[in-house]
Amino acid sequence: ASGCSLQVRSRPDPTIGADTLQIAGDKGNPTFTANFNPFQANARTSVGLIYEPLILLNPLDGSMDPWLAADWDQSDPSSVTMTLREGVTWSDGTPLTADDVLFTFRMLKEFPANDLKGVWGHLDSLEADGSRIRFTLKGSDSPAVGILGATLIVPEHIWSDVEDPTTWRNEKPVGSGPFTLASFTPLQYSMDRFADHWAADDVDVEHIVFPAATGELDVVTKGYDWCYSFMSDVDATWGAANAHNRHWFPPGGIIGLHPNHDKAPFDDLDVRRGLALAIDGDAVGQAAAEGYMDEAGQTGLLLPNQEDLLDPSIPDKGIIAQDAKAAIASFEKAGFTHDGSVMRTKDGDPFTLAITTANGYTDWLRAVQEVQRQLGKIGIEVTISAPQAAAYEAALSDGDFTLAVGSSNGSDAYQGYANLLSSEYYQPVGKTSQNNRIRFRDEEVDDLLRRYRESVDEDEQTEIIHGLEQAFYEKIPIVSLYYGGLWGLYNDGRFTGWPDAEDPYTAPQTYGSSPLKVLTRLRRAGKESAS
Amino acid sequence: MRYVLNKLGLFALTLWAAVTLNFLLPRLMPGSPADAAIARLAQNGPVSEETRAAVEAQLGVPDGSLLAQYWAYLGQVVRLDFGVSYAFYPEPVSGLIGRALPYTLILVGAVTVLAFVLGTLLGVMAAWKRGTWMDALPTVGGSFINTFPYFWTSLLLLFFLGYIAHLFPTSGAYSATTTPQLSGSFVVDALYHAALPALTLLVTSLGGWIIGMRNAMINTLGEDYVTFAEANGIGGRTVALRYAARNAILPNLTGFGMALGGVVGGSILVEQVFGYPGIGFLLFNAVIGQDYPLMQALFLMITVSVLVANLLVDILYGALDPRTRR
Amino acid sequence: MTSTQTSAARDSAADGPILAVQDLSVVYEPVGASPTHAVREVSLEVSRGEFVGLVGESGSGKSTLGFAITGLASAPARIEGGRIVFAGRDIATMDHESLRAQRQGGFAMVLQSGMNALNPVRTIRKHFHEIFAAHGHVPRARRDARAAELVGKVSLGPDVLDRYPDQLSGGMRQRVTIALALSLEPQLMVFDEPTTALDVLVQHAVMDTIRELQASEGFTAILISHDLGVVLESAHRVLVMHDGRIVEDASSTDILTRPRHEYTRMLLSHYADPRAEVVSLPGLEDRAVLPADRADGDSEPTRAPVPSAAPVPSAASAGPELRVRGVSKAYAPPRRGLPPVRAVQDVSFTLAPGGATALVGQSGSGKSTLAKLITGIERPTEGTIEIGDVSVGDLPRRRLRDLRRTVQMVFQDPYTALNPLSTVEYTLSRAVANLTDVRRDGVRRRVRELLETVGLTPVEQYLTKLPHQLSGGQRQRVVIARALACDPRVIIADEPVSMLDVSLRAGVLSLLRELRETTGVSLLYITHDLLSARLVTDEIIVLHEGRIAEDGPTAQVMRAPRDEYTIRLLDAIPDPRRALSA
Amino acid sequence: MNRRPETAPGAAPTTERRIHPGLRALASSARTVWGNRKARIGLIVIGILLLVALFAPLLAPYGPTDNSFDRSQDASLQHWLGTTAAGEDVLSQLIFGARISVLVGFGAGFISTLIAVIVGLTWGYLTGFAADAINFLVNLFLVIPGMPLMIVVATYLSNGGISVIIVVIAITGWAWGARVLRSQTATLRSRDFVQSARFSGERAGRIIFREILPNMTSLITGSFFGAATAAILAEAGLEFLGLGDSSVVSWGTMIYWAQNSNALLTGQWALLFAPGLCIALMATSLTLINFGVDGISNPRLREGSTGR
Ligand SMILES: Nc1ncnc2c1ncn2[C@@H]1O[C@H](COP(=O)(O)OP(=O)(O)OP(=O)(O)O)[C@@H](O)[C@H]1O
Ligand SMILES: Nc1ncnc2c1ncn2[C@@H]1O[C@H](COP(=O)(O)OP(=O)(O)OP(=O)(O)O)[C@@H](O)[C@H]1O
Ligand SMILES: [Mg+2]
Ligand SMILES: [Mg+2]
Repeated sequence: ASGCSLQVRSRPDPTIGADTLQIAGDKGNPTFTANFNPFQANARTSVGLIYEPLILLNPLDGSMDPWLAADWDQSDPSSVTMTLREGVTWSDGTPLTADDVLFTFRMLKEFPANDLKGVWGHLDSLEADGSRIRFTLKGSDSPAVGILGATLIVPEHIWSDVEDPTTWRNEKPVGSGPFTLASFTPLQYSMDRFADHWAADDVDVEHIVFPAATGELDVVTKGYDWCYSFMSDVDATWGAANAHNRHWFPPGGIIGLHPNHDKAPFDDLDVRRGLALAIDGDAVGQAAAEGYMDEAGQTGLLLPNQEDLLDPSIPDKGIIAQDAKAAIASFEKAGFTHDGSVMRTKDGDPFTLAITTANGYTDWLRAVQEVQRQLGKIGIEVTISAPQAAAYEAALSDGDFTLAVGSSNGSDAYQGYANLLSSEYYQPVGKTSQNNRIRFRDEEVDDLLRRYRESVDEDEQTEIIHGLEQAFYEKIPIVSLYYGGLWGLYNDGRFTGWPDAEDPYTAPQTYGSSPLKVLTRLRRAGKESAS
Repeated sequence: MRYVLNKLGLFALTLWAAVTLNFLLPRLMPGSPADAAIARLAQNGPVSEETRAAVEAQLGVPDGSLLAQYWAYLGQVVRLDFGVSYAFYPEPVSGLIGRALPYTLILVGAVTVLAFVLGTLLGVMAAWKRGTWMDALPTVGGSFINTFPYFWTSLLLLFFLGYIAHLFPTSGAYSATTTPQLSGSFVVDALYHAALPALTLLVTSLGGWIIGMRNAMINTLGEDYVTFAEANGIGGRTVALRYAARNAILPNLTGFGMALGGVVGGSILVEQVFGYPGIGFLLFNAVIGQDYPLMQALFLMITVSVLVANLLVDILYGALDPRTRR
Repeated sequence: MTSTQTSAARDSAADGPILAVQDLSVVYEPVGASPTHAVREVSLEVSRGEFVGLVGESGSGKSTLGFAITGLASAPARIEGGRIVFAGRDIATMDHESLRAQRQGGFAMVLQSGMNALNPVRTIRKHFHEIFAAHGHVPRARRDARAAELVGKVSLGPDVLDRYPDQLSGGMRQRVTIALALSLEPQLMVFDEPTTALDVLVQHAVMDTIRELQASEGFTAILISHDLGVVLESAHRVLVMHDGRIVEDASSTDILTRPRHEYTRMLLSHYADPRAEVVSLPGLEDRAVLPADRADGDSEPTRAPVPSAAPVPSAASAGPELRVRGVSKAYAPPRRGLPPVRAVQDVSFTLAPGGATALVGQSGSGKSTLAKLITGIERPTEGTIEIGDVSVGDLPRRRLRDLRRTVQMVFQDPYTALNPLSTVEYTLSRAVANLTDVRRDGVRRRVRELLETVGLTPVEQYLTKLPHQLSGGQRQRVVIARALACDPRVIIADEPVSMLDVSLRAGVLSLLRELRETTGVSLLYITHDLLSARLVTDEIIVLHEGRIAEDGPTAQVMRAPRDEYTIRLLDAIPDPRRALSA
Repeated sequence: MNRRPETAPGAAPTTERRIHPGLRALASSARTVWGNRKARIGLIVIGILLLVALFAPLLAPYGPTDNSFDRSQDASLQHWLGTTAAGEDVLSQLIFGARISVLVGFGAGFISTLIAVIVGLTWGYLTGFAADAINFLVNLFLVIPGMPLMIVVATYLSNGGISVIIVVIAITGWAWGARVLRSQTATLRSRDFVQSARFSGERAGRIIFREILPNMTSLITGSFFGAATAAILAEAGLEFLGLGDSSVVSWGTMIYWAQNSNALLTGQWALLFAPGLCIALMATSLTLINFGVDGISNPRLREGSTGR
């Protein structure tokens, strides 16, 4: 669709200066509510620029950068010691001390509703010694450091006066981050650079505006510098609107078919393998994400982000090639019969399966439709059930599904496996469980996960991850289809230094920890060429 | 008097039924508010057990038996206290509605009245000039445009007048850099932003009025009092307006109250497309986000306004038709 | 005072007839139906100051002609040809605006259904003002006075000016429309059945007003009516219309004494004075002072002779007696604060088996209410109604069906009493199947018998017909046949002929009488038409405001009425002969 | 002027014999409708759309979900209206989409008219408490705005596909028709022929459905077409909001997907324009037919000019 006379072009707001970054990263619905309480699910996404974590997690590969904690030590898997950075101040001038950190964690303990990340599921106690903070964990739990480190620290001198931090909206936030809230209207808010930030020298952006109107038409036409949005036909739309518009869609998770391991026939490995063999993940990915995302291998890793964790002994990076014959054979091994056109169950009935997906998740729906076509070819009829998102969540948590589309794994390989597979989270069908919703139980996997938690040695951890990859490849807990993308759109006309495939220093996402990193790397385009 | 009492009784009963329905409807929906909140979070990556616990703790999932909840709910309704929104937690429902209401009121209210007046006039003209192009154009044209899906018309207008021609703003109810206030410049800005959604609603609701009025008018034109007025040599305009149209408008008035409900329904789609921060958009978000308190309050509000509009129309009817005035 | 003299003087240049119609044809061309030629090649002339009557049966084109000559013919009507010359100018070719200008001081029309000729949402005063404003012939300051003067001319007080039309009675509304038409100071006024929708007594009064006005104001009048009697009472000259043509045009005396056209003769033959010693209509044998005991099978000229053998088996068996004792009925008041409507008050009478009683009285006198009470549709507030040994008033609802086997009803309007989508056979067989024990073939036989009884022969031809394929008289026969389906012992006929043209009335009336005589059914005949009461009944009850004003043998009450109300009723009957002889 | 159109000489009693009166009434109604110019256009358009829906597999060049083509192509000889962002042929989708609109329009129209007829007629015939109860129920359904109710119910039932949509639209859309039918029933029930049927010993049910119902054919037809129009629009609206079954190919889902895949931005606006136009076309043709249907029950509405 090129060369159309009605091409929509970007028309940036001329009042926006060269030092101002315009981000479409916070969705007003349709207007903003002033909520800057970082411990609330409905907080404005920019709280990630106002409040800072102890450790900055890279959403791409799970690597950790020192942030408020200049340094940390984890020689023992059941405790962590962090050393606070010197010279950090809150935006009202008060210095940030270990007391603020202690206060933040203790508040989360007192108000579990604020503990969105669940730190107190790992933490037993903490104490400070000068700028050193010692966290005592509930047991051997080496991965906990990432979770503790990601906690955003809030100022005690303000928050200690708050009566109920679970309902407080914190409309005038005081934080330590590189930006402070400047103005707020329901349709747009803006932030200013915090000149006294400890890394202010690295911050070249003076102002940020977050408009509420972030529909795709807005994104394309209003001259945004940075957006996070799936954009259909990105080259003809975003790309065509402005010569400096770029995009980078690295993988952020694995979209797969999640079988309910407590329900026949998916408790049978041969059936799951049959599915994996019958489906061409590449074609599914093509259909779902218009070819922007690759097929995901059956290892549970996000490639290429986590390339260095990949077990070289797994063939073809874990990709299970489509093979109809082998698929049918696998089904037949599980007791199914195939007469050349129709797959029949043990009872002789045609095999039909219902795939649950969430209404409105259009890429998933496209994926299911492709799966439907592919399975149709080997005589399996697929019906689609698409309840609303909430009902979908409820169905998955309660185990009220046989096969569902789901998203799993992520930047932290261990967390991905644990959340998906640990039998610790197992709940029988009918009982709610947020993790391990596929109701998978396997001693070998549990053992590997436990060993990982007890290990503080990186090589050993890598080896354990290899074991988990193997298990993922062989036991097929889920059938991996394609990578879910991180839909980064950016414009390098005014600012450069964006993360991209050449320099993947962080994910191009406008929420979470990425903006902190990105904002310290961006440079004004004019200045750079001048220098 | 008895007529009015009857009407009021029915009004109260309908109100109660609507209130009860409001209570039941959301509770019949699958998935809890926490599920909805988690579904929102899950779009940014997998959600952990702990998060669910925190979210559930925040939202205070409804407890007690259904009957107890119902009592509590009735009490709240009487006190006009609609609680705290789930989807926009911890924002109070009243605040959300208070912010959205003015825009929808202006948009829908103005458009409904405008469409009614304009449609009625065109209908009068069509019936009066029956069989000529002045009849065919508004009736066929009106009934054609009337069948355009709301959202489709919105999209086309948005695209052509907003994005291509750059004549109108493309989203929002006012410029992003201004704060809502009661000043001349803000009102102008707000009207400018309301123009496209209003045009959509106007265009898609006009046809109904044209046709309704035309048909009613053709009927009254056949009445003897119209023929008699002509026989008495009363001028065409007087006959058309004071005789035929004046009587034809009465049955259409009843439809006017009902139409409000329809326009609010239509405004859901229109507001959705234009990102217009009104009641329709809010309602859609409430439904999608399983936001019981917000949904209940909105439903109640819409139902009550339609009920009140109907009551007003009934009263107006009495004022306009001397036959009911006894 | 502006008066007709000035406007007449203005137009005195035209010395000829005020209205000359030449070869006028009007056709209705409704969409989706075949065209109707309502007026065919009509020519007529009307001189200044004349009072011309236009009569003819329903559908003969009278109104259409009236509309055409007042320039009101509009779609789907179209003037196909001919000229309408009013005061020297052809109005058939005039444009809308010059036509409108003609209406003041030109021609005016009073519509057939004067009841609906007023805008329900405007006061009478506004109606007048609008006319004055449209033509500007009355200065602003004089308008109120002029309106009051005009309503005074039609014997109404100035207080009506501030009322809405629905606050006036039918007669008052009709007077107001006449006053409105008068306000145009017309030279020619066309009255299209100005009194049809009105009650007998009111009718009489309105006609008097029209006559007086014509005499005093001196306008030319054309009076359209289906009632030759009414026309002959007022008009100097009569035009008779039949099937779109004018078939006779003669002075009133000539029409009465030397009718030339067959149709005119037929119309005339249906007039008789109920007070006469012997009353007869074509198709209905003489009716002497004492009830005749001679059954004569003579039938109206338009239908085939009734089969000689009466098929009804139970003709001889005497039915139950209908006893009405001290019955009153009060309806809830229409508005709070008003007294209840006493529709019927303390009425007692007995209808003997095989007897025939007439119930007469003006509109609203409680006739229909009484019928409803007897058929169990309504319950009396006081008193008892017994049919044989059944007390109707206490009958539980579900037993009403049983009552239907004994008491049946013949409805007033044969046009609405039959389901337009049901065939004659279906209508009749449902009644037979529901109310008798006859089944299957028996039903079919019974339906045929019924059709023969009411004289719809050959039966085959009528079985499959739908109501709209039958004439009014034929429909009323089907309605009667339906009532007869279960051999009822009492028939209540509520104005069974008032909706029929004179030419059809006699047939239905003679059928009723015949049935009585052959089947022995008792008949309660409700009517406001005294002549027909005289012809079909033996006894009469005159109702006035719910009470019995007078009762007794029909002929006796008519010839020597004692009650003043009965006398007024009798006087209101239009009688052409009396009018001319006066 | 014409008090009794039945007596018009045009309806000669000699023609048409031995045909069931209901059929004949229907035939004459059909003639009236066909006689109306607007209705005739509507009938032709809807006829074409019905044929398209019926013969979709023969007419469509490709399968509606065949996504083996290049994505987001402009119109070409192979793809007259281009392809979607998922690589499906737009024209084929448009042709197959007619099926859903026809199904929903006529299905939901039928169900809601059925409910309206049953409720409306019973309501109009009954008096006393039962009538008050129905009155209350209908009022409730009238007062609660349809679209929001539909959204809630659709969300609740979001699992069942197109049949659920039909049911949702039907149960939220019958009330208006019921009201119209009731007032007509109330008028008819006071007619002498209904009274007369009572005197023939007919029971209530038969009076309602055999005596009264056939006399309201035109009104019911009108209400059916009205309901069908509303249903088509409602389905499109729900689908557009993503509350329908996005996995079927209908005109509504086409717009939903078009919107989702930025058809406006890629200039693929046939994708957006065509289905919307088709919806409007189908709904308009139903509305146009109703112009003719109105003429059956109300002869004044038949076409013609006032000559002004
Ligand atoms: N609007 C109309 N459309 C079609 N035909 C009509 C119309 N008005 C009248 N007709 C037909 O024209 C003929 C003459 O009608 P008209 O009203 O002039 O009769 P009439 O003599 O006034 O009868 P009545 O005594 O019933 O008033 C009738 O056959 C009638 O059916
Ligand atoms: N259902 C009713 N409710 C209240 N008042 C009624 C009702 N039916 C009749 N009336 C009143 O009762 C009185 C008698 O009416 P009824 O119908 O018996 O008169 P009628 O003699 O048959 O008149 P007509 O000749 O006009 O048919 C009238 O004043 C009428 O308004
Ligand atoms: Mg007439
Ligand atoms: Mg009566």
